[in-house]
Amino acid sequence: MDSVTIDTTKIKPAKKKPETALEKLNDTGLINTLLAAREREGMILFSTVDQFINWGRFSSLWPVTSGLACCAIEMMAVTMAHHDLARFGMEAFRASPRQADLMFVAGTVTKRMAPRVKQLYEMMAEPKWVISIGSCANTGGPYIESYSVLKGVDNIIPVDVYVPGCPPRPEAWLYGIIQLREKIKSQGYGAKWGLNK
Amino acid sequence: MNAAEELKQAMPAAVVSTGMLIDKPLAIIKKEEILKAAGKVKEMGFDNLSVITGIDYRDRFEVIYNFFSYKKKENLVLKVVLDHEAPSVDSVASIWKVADWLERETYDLVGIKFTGHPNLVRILLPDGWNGHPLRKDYDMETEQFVTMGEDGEDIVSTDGSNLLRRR
Amino acid sequence: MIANAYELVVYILSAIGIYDPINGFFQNYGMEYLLRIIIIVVEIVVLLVFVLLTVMFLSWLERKMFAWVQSRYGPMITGPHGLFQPIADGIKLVGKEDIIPAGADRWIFTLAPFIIFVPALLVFIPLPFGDSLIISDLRIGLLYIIAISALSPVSILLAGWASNNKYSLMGAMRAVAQDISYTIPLALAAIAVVLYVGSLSTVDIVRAQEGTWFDIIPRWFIFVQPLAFILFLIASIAEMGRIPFDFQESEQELVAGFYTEYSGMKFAMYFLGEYAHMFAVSGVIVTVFLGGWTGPVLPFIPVQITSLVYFIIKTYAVIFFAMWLRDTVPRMRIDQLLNLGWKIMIPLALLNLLVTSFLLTAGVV
Amino acid sequence: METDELLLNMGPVHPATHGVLRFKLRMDGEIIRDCEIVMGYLHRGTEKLGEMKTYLQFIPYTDRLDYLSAMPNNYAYVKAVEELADIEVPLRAEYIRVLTLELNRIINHLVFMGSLILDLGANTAIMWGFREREKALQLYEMLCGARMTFSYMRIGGVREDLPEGFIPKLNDFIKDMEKRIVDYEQLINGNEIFLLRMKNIGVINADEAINYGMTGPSLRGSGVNYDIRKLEPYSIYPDIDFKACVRKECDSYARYLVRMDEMKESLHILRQVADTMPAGDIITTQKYGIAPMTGAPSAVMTYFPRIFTPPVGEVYTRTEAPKGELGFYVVSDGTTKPYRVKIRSPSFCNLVALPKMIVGLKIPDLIAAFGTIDIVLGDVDR
Amino acid sequence: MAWISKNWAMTGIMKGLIVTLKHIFHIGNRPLVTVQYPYEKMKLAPRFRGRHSVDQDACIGCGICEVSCPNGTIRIVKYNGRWFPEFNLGMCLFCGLCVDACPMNAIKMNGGYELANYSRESLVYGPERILFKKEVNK
Repeated sequence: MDSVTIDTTKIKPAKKKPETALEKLNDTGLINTLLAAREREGMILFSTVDQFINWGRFSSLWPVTSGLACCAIEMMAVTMAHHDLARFGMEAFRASPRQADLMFVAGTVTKRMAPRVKQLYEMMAEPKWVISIGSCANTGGPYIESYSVLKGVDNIIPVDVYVPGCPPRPEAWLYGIIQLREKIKSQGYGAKWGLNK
Repeated sequence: MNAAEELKQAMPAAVVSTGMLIDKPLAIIKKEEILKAAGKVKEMGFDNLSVITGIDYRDRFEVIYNFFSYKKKENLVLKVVLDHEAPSVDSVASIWKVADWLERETYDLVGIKFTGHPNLVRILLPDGWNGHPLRKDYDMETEQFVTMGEDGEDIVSTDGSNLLRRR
Repeated sequence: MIANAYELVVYILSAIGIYDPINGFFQNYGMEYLLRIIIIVVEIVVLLVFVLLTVMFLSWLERKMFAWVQSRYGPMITGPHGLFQPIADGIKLVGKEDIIPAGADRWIFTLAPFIIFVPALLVFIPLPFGDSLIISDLRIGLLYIIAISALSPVSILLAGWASNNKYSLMGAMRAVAQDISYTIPLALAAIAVVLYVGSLSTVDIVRAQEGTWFDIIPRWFIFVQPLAFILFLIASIAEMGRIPFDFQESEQELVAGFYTEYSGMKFAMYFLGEYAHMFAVSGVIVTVFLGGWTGPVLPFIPVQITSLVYFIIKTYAVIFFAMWLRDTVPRMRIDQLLNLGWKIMIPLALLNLLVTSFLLTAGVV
Repeated sequence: METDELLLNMGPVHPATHGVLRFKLRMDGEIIRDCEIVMGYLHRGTEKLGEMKTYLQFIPYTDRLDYLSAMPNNYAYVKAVEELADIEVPLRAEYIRVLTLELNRIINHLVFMGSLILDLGANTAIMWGFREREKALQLYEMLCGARMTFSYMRIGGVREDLPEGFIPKLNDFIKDMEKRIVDYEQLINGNEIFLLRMKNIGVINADEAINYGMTGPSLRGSGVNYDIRKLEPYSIYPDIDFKACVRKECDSYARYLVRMDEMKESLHILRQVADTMPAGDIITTQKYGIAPMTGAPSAVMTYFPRIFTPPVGEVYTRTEAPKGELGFYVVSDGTTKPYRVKIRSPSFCNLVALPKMIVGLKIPDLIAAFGTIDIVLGDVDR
Repeated sequence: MAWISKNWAMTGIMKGLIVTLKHIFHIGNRPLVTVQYPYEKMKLAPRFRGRHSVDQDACIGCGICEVSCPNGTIRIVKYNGRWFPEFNLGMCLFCGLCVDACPMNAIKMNGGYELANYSRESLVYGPERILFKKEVNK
């Protein structure tokens, strides 16, 4: 009886999907990013360029300075010494939306503020991302029964990552940012411009 | 003798009754006399107007003025009772500058008109908002949306189609 | 005596014995100028790369310094200690959408960033990085530098005007007023040195600072002209547009000042121009007052290398000071700044000039 | 020379407006001729929600009014309800309350200092301010499990007792803080550019300030010696040694200095409270309605019923919040929900005086003066 | 400009420069304080109010938490034949009133704060994600 031999060298170990925040973050370094490009299907060159550009994008997300309410204070706390958003290269808060890539919707979006938030989002240059922070921005939260509060910011602008909390503590915030980095990593070049679809 | 009774002695025609609001002297003033009474109160040394607010009691409105005197360290509360149909009362913005905004806020949220106010427009809600939210009969069901006009002014409508995103 | 970088290259090439064959090859075709052009182009490319790398490093250093003052780390995750951060920023900015606002003047709006970027590079031409490490030793070097850096208000005004935004316009107006009122004390303070040296050439100015007094104090002009140095330093920081004089941007007042409407690559050009300008101005301060490339001569190491090292150390010291100052002080108000410029610095600079010329005429120094 | 007036809109999204406030400025060049304040971009209808929630459920909403100093908001509300229902609070609970209130005053003033200096263009002070704030927040997290929105006060007491090791940590914080304040003062107080920006800017004299309804540190910067903790003592403040910090200069710098002094004064209070913390209950044992459950899991549940109905009546209570006089006007109709809650917020009334302060000055002065009256938009718009 | 004649030495700025310099070189107990999340994590207080978890055995599905919640975050749903609360963390206030109100002391708020996700629906934490079983040590 012939025994079936299995060539163990040909079996690729299944790449473990990163789960904890630390694994996700380690997975988004420049070297890791370029290595991961090999595993992507399609043309090696283009997917490498994709990965390289994505690496640039998620490594330098510049947020726009727009605090709305309570969560804006935690936004300041994230930037400050103890948590230090600058480690991700994100301390360059741009006051002008033209130069920003990322919008934190940090706080209650009232009916009166909603068109301004929408306008601010539209003023930002592509590619752009939105993180909705806190219960108020996610769903209306504490003020869901109020007459003057919008029930979730995703009613007016597309949201990439939701961070629950009221307000979320800075680590939760940083975790939200790591989630966004994960998301950008998996995007192809031009996905934000609709070229790939 | 507390400040409310002092006021009653000085202006017996204006004060309907006096009492206490927990620990603060309270005087109920006739609606027409509020401006005069306020002037008198200021003369009595009540230099700080803490708060103006209106309360909807379904059959009547009450407007409440809270005063504090930094010199005498005393409190005084004035109350005016208004009818429910067309509540209006004289403005005291000429005496206390802070009353300007407090009255605008009361107008905005409770819907009490202050005659003689220099600039009685809405302060917290946008112009054109339908109804006064702190009234008991305010319609909480219909949602009102705000959009922006050409010059950045607010336009209120119940139709949010150009603001809301289709999902 | 090697005068500039071209001659240095020629010297090195002949030392290893390949200059004559190459030159001969070009001479056969009667195109000696072609070799000259090639060498100069290589020089310029090297300079450009050097400036770009410096700019990247400076933007990283600035963020790190800023962080250290504030008890935090600064960029850490992008590369070792965040060193790749500027690269990532660059990649991202190149890929950003380029927005031209609807009400903007398209041509001027597009042109303005180039007008700030090109002068920031041109300033480096007469700047001596080291002994004989200079692109061209212009005889009017200092004048050229001051004149070229005075071009930046033009760009800022164009940008502010073309953006069709009130904040941009106000930022531009402020920047122009500030630049004009601070170029004058800058020039006047420099003239005192020029009188002392008797030449506008940057190389001559550095050479005049060689040597020491009593074998210990270097003969730098900071000790000869302390008042001029302080005036020049303040005026330079104002020229760089950094806190406490950063009115062109002044985030808390004017959102982002004159480049409020710029995005993507055009914004990156302002970004690069700003840091290149900062490096250039620091280099000029070092050249004029801090002895340029001079320093103790070490054995066995070519003087070109040691001088380059000295120059860079000194320049970074000045940059360190500018960053350190930025971390410490708040911003002045624009009218206070103009008062300071016109009512205090210009009279002081004139007085300094008067005293210097009097002493020189009397032959005291 | 005849020049056109420039209309400039600052906000609602602008780096220096501390949130979503909008200034409509009529400018003559760089000089402000007229300033109109447009607000309401954060109007969340808290007062209406107060009528829809029970007395207990409204406590988390008070956190979100002035989110920089949530504890005084909590306290002002529960104090109003306690006065309305005539509830005695145990001594230990009062001590814990004062401890948290004063800690919150420090936090508030740290953020004030930082954001003021940030508005003036220097970035370092805010980082240092938040560095110490973070330490205080860790204390709060030990105490009540949240960083900003504490919802710690309960009607008749506090939610939880001090955890183990809280007082030593607090003492560490006080010691550390004293050193840091010296750093701040070295960095800021003598800085010539800072003085240039702050002195004789935003001047408002005492009579005007009172007439415009300013309260709290902003008023004390105008030389009015007044502090509700002194004038109408509440809680355990009569037993504590402290003084109201007053400055006479009436300008932005005076208002800044008052707050810096208050921080030191709060540290002084904190030290006294920590040293003399009595033992006892943390929530009132007065019965209201139903009998306490036996073997209930938490102290709050044991002593205080969920359904709380104060008697019919109305009350106005004022307290000294870090930003000024914070008053709650609560009307009860004898049901489980308040009939009307009116919030007299300090920021709203302090803001009235801003146009008066800055007409004739320039935009940077507007920002400096605006920074020194220390408002929070959640408190203005409610 | 009387100001400059009084302050020509700029002592205040010098003092400020010295303080910042001390910070740059960490002189005198002025260390870097950053906690590098996620490489290192701050120690959470035991009382920290994060994600809810419900004791599987203790919960009786009475609905008192639903009533006591200020804004209707909690819904009682059926799961494995029993009634359990379901938390919509997208709108939760994290105020802790449900913890206080629970008669069986079944609701806990643990230190889970890493909750960020890509969609609004995923923020609804049903019984399958919040239930836990108390381990009995024998």
